[in-house]
Amino acid sequence: MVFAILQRLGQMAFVMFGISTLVFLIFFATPGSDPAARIAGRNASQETIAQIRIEFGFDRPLPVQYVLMMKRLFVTQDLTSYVNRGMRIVPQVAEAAPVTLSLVFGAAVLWVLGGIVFGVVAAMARDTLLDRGLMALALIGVSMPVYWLGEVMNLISQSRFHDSWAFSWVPALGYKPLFSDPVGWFLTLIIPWATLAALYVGIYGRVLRANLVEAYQEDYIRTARAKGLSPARVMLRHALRTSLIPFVTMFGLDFGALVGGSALLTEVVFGLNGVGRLTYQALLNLDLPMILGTVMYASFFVVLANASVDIVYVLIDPRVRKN
Amino acid sequence: MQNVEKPVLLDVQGLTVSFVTDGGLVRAVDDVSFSVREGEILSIVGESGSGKSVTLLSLLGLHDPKTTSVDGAVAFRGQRILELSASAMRRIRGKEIGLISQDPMTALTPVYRIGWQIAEQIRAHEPMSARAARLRAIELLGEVGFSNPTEASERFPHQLSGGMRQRAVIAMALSCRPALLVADEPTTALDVTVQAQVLDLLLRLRKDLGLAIVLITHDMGVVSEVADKVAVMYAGRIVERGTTREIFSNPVHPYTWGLMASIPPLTGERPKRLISIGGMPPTPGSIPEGCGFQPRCRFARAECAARPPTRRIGNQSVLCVLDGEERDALRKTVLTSEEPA
Amino acid sequence: MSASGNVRPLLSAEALTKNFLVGKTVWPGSGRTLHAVDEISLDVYPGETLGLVGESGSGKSTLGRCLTRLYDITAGRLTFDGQDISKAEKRALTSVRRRMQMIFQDPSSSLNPRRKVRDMLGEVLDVHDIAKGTAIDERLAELMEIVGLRREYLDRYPHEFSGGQRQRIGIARALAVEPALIVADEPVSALDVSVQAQIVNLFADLRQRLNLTYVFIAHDLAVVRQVSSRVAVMYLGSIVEVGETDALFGAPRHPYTQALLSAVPQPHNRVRQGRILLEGEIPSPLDPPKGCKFSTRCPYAKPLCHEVRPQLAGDAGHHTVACHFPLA
Amino acid sequence: MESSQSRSVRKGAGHWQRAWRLLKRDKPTIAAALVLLLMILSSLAAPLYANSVSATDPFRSNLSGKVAIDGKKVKIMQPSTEGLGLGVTPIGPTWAAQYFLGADTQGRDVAARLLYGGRNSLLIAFSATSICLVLAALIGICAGFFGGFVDTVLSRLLDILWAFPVYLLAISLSIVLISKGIVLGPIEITADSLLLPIGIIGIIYVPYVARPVRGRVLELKNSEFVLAAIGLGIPEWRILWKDILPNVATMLIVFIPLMMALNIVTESSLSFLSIGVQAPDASWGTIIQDGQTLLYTRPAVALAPGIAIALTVLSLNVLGDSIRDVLDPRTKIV
Amino acid sequence: EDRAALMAQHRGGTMTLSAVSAAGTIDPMINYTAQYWQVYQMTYDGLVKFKQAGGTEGFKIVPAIAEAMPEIKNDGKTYVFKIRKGVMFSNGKEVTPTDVVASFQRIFKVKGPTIGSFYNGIVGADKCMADGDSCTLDGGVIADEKAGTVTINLVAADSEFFAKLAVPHASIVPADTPAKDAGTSPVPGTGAYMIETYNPNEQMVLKRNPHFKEWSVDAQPDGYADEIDYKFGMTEEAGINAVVNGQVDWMYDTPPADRLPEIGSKYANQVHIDPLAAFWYAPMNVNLPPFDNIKVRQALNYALDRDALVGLFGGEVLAQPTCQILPPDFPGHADDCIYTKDPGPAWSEADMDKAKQLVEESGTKGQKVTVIAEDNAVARGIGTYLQSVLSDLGYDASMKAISPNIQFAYIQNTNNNVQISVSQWYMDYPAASDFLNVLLSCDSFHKGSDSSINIAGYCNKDLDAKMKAAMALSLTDENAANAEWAKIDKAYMAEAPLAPLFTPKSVNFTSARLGNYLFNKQNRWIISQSWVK
Ligand SMILES: Nc1ncnc2c1ncn2[C@@H]1O[C@H](COP(=O)(O)OP(=O)(O)OP(=O)(O)O)[C@@H](O)[C@H]1O
Ligand SMILES: Nc1ncnc2c1ncn2[C@@H]1O[C@H](COP(=O)(O)OP(=O)(O)OP(=O)(O)O)[C@@H](O)[C@H]1O
Ligand SMILES: [Mg+2]
Ligand SMILES: [Mg+2]
Repeated sequence: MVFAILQRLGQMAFVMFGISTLVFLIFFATPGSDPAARIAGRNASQETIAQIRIEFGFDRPLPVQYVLMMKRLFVTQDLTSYVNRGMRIVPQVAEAAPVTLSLVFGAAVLWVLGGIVFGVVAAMARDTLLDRGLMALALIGVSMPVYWLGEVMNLISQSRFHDSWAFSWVPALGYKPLFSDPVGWFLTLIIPWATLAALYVGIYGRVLRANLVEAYQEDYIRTARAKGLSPARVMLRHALRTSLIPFVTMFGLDFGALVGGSALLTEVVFGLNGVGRLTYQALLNLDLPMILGTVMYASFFVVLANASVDIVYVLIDPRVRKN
Repeated sequence: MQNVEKPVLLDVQGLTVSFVTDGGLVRAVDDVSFSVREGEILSIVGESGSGKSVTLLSLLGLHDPKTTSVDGAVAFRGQRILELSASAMRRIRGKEIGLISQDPMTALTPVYRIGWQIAEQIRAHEPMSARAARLRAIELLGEVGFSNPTEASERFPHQLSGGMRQRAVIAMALSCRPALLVADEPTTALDVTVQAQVLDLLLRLRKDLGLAIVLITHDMGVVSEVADKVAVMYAGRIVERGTTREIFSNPVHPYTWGLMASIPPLTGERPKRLISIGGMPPTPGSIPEGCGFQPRCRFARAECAARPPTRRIGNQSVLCVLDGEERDALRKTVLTSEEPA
Repeated sequence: MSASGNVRPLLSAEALTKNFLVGKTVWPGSGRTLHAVDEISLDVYPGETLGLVGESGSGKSTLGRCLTRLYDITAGRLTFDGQDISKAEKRALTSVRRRMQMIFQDPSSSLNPRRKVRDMLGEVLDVHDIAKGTAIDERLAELMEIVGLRREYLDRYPHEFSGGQRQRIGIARALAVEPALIVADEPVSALDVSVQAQIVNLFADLRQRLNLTYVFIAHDLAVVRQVSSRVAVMYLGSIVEVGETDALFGAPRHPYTQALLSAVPQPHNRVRQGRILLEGEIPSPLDPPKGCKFSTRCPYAKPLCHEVRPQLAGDAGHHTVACHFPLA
Repeated sequence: MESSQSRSVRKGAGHWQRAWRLLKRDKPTIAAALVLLLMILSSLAAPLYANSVSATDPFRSNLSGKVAIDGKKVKIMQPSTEGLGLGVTPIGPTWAAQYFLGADTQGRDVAARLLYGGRNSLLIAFSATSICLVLAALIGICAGFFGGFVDTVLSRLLDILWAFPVYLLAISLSIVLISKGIVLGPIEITADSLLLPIGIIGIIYVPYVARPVRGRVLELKNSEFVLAAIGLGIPEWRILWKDILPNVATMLIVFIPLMMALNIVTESSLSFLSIGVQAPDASWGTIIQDGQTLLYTRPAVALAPGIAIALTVLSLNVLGDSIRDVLDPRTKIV
Repeated sequence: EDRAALMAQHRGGTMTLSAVSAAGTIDPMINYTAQYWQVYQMTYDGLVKFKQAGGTEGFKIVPAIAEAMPEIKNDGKTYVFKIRKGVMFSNGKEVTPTDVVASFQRIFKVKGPTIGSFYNGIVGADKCMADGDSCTLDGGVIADEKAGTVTINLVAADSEFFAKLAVPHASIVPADTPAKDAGTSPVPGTGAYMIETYNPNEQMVLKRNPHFKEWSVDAQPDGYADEIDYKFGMTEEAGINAVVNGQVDWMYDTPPADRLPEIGSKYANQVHIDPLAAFWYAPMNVNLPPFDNIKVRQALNYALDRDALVGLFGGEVLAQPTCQILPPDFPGHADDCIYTKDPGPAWSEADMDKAKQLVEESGTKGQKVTVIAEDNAVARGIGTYLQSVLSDLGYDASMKAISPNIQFAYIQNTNNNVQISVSQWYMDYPAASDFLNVLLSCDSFHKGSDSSINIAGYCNKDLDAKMKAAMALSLTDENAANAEWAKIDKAYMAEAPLAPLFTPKSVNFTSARLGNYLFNKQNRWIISQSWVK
């Protein structure tokens, strides 16, 4: 058990190490990213830049810089941004995490439910017009860039129809904390949730449909039908349940990546100060400490999500369970 | 066997099942008729691919209506069940007619405990609390011979051995005390000791509950041990039908002869070679007009090109042109001599 | 035909063991060991047919796969034609594989549904340099003929065949490499009697024509009796009795063999006498009984049976049994 | 037995003939193929449209140009006349040959750009999708088939890829490549080389596909027919190629339309970061980006490429589904 | 008084401001962004300050922490400031001469970006620049606690010295302020407001300084709102929507182009357009082909349709075509345009024929040219347009847009071999030298450095000398100096190291409830002087 946890942690460390070195190398290979010049400010004198370079250790060999930065990120946790100077990375990420989690959790609920409804209905109406229609709809969702859809949603809800009854409830963009303002939290997030989910509903619905259709060939489905169960029950309790396994794999990947900050465009469009927006800002500014911070956080979640998928497997598929 | 003639439970007349396939319409079951009385065991034997499973599944309306056409009349307790609405059919499935499907390994949903799966069927047909249904399920598992049914009900299918799974499937099929059980090769995957347990169980249920059974099997030993009546299928048709005793002691169709002859003996002298039917079984879609067995039949003649007549000998009926003494003479040659090279 | 001391066995297993780790979850070390094959020693002599019977789940298939080295062996020694192959690597096995083949229990799942018969069989010939170019076609036709299939069936997909035909394709594929030994895992259990008879005859013919040696796994005792020269009975991962066919069928010495034989339903013979119904379930291979594995269900079990595991004993090569109190 | 010659003609009638025969019968498939063909043809015909129909150069800014609409000369970039007179709005859809879909912020004909953009988008998306599927198949198959250490390493590499901020790489590459290209053997990659977006996009979604592939391979690896092949002494690479790959391939087909959609959209982000399609060249993605800045006044600019993407993906989807069905020898098509 | 009445009526409430993103450190001595300089007006004061008033009045420098403007002594090399009594920091302490000296030292200790350009003229600055930590400015800035004065000695007279003291980098902060970048922790100041919290990812909250008493209406007037929340994270589109919906009172960023017609017509009275001392320009690298050829640089200047460029920025209301460096209404500006069809005071039309002819003469046709622009809608548009014009001129032109923060550093570094780029310059303080000297002097050019604001890499010793002279002259004769600057401007334009594009105007879009909008030429909208009640 201890060994197993250590092994997982080791893998996590491997992933984090891999990503951080890549990020580090890419950063220093990029022209125009000289952090000293950035910190010194617009039109700073050469002397100032030179002093800053020494003070911040940018003159040291890359491995040393790497170790120091990792130490400041993980051990002393006082790593600060190059751009928003004095802004500590760790607390910022910690503060942004609930926003991203709120966004992704809500969207995940929507897209999982939506994906299931899409997949199930399409599979039940297999090869009919309804099936084709639903699958077309799903793909349209996939074809819409999320930043575009988000902007359109804003156009509708914040501008064109903001004063109509349909959207007058939509609050200003931005995040409201769940615990201090649950209603506000919910209202501000509805539209971002829907926007983010639109993409994934399509993907999940399609994949689920394919799995359901396959599951329907299985013997146990025939048994279930021979038991006199209603088609809905056969579908939901028997076919769906066994089809969820690939669904869960994908969910692990997506959820991990999104919680890790992949929802950046959604967060930017809706003014949510989550990890994604942090990442976005950091990327635009080539803010190395912040990039490292968010990326480490993201890889943590990716690995964590994969580990959780393995555990969820055990829950939904007793075949891999201990006897 | 019953002394008193019980009422007919299932009556199948002219059942024909066709599949729409790549190469056009394929008739897998062709004008099949048989009937089962209450408490009777009918065994269907025959070549693999001859349409046994298809016949069974069409009784329950389990074919995909989009690719299958089912014609003929199937009367269950006098009710024409092929014409029933989907929901009425559902009330019969599992409740009146229980199905044991061919492969116990894959017949159970892998992600649910077997107790749950049995209870699910019970609750689909009877208003019952989940708890009560579970208790019933445990009771049923005990009935089919689990030594510790409570514990067994908590297991997942993959945690059971083949024999246990098959018994779980049987328990499930019996859960609503159906009047008819249709069993598709329920013991093929099992070894003889477990097979014996399962057969015992079926016989006991027949005795205790008056259960009628349609049993598909390849094992002639099983047939002779449990069946009251036998139907022999070949290439989508029932070529011979009769009581078990009649079929075993007085088979009249050349294909049945072949079947009987090819059974390896368990005692006595071991023959050098087993007798087998030469040639190849027809694939559906290429079944010859007229008698389906004709290309492999050693006694085929010109008349066989036409659809053979149905002959009756007592309770027995047979689809063959052969008749009378000629037939008996020919039979002797088959059942005693070896297959010619 | 029968085994005798001076003939070198073609295949010889010594204390062969195969364990599976089951219930393994994300946490390594979380699984439990399942002893599917538990220290089995067995010799197969050239030209013989060794029947292998036993309760389902007793480890017949697993043993078969270990013998052909489809599974890695957990422990024990396996020699084929004098060569120790228990730890052989892939490369070394390739030559062994040409001489030792397996026919699978389920003919449909052992054929790739997306490949034509010609493709599958031709590949085998090609890989082993048995035939090249047009010779392949010829050899394929020959193989099809041997197993009694039309040569134009070569261009069919597996799903276009009946069960018996599929089994023949499996046999043809095994024969393609011209092996000396074939391990056949329940090759006829899915077939109806007439097809079964064809296959059984086919096996007999092939044995004669090609001088093959078989390990024939089946649970239909009548078939086993028909094809085998010797029979081994398995129970819960162990061999409980081995003997020449007639000896074993005529006078079974292990209570389990006895029960097995008594349970066979026989045609023409509705009322069976003296059937021994075994009580209870087969124990889980995860924690087999301490003493004799059959002791939990044995009608003759004595205290000793629950404590000490009996070893195979008796007239080696003729009839041995693993029982403290063998039947007369 | 009948003569063996008579039917040996069947030998040639392979997989593909059968598939083609079946495909030809399916009306939606034909329709989808036609739509796709139309997309490809019309984008190939882009110069024709630009020269003869719209008669504008879709790659030249045309900020002070005028266009004749209903006989009147109208400014392409129309300054606002209301209120304070702020802002300049490009001309909207005209329903005429010129500026059919209106102009973009540089006064260029959107319809003509849409056609040109189709070339880049389709090329990038097709190539990237192929790369992605090939890589994913390769990695997924290796991880699944060889298991153990190989699996662990590959899986973690996929994790790295999945958690890696690809846009960082894109930003960095775009900057690195401005002044000089990267020389890789015989090819030199510059910032506007389409190889870059193709490569990057081709890689980033690999984990997404590779993981399910790995799962499928694990399943196949334990299947009896693979065991049988091992038993026959068939070399591993051959088993991979002949037994595993075809089964994985049908699974990959499901991903094609999804990947196409994702790739076209991703391409637009990369173009935005100056990797790949560069101004004044166009792709559907970059037109959407351009349209994004006109969303409130000229929504048609962003909508048109969106519809083009959706149509492509939809028809691919229909095609993909049919092809998958048809390639499975077990399917029977009505 | 009038102001008192208004104050009574409108005082109170919370004003909400919005920006796409925060602007970095909050340290007034380090931050060098227009975004926060605007905020610092109400939180910090220097010895002197630009007047907090609308219009050109804002260019006036008034005493702040100093009681009065000092006399010029020692040929403009020595200034004695008398420190105002009773001015309190937000931490409750009174401002003393020691604080002033410490503040000047701190500029060097925290290595402010302008120590090399603004404050290097103070005696002792050279030592401080070499080693910031031990900075004392000995003999440069001297406190006299008893007299309540601070004396500043310069190495040489500097006509712009007051302006340099009036910018936020010379803010007076408490002597005990840590001598390192304050980052996100607010530094106490003397303004009407103090920064209470600052989270660059969320918001900056400004509250009234509890120790504030209005000590100079010109330098630091009391504000109306009780609290000012400056939120970060909304996109421009979202910001506009929020202002329209009354959720936000003002947004910092320029409204996106496609919203301009809408707000200009529907919300005309909430839109405020004011001229800016700034220009957009395209620096051309005079050290790289083809722009090492003056004819090519001139050709591009002739070829640019500046009306089209104005259109890209939002139309003629928002920008004005220009072909000179100094913006209108700026010291030293004289209307003049040489790169137009009919050269005269103003640009009229592009002269494509002339441009093509020049290119032909230069023999550079067909060369590769890459335009580097910032990655935002306007700059992208301009870059694309430049690329299009260059193509028309016969070059193999392409355009690359890169992230704004990186682009600024990227185009400066000679290692990156940037040929031509799109850039802007907004003044720091109203002096011609802030454009001409900063952007084009030889001193502003540093090879291989990310900080080399002379992007064109143009170095003309003659003009450098002339600029030095003009700066010296402005000490004594402002007008003569301005005339000199006009000539320098023209001389530079003749050499065309850059192509001026247009002079932008500022567009401020405020909520319906916001009143008393005042635009200060130096620091733009005066936040504290608007009310929301
Ligand atoms: N869904 C279907 N579509 C097309 N053909 C089918 C379908 N189901 C069964 N068949 C064909 O119908 C024929 C009869 O099949 P069936 O399964 O009833 O045989 P069986 O007698 O049960 O054989 P076995 O003993 O092998 O189980 C077979 O040839 C089979 O290929
Ligand atoms: N891959 C595996 N992983 C774990 N357990 C296995 C595996 N294969 C077989 N077993 C277990 O090993 C034991 C022996 O199985 P095996 O398949 O060899 O039995 P068998 O005698 O062939 O049975 P049957 O007659 O049903 O084919 C069983 O308990 C089975 O559950
Ligand atoms: Mg069947
Ligand atoms: Mg087995």
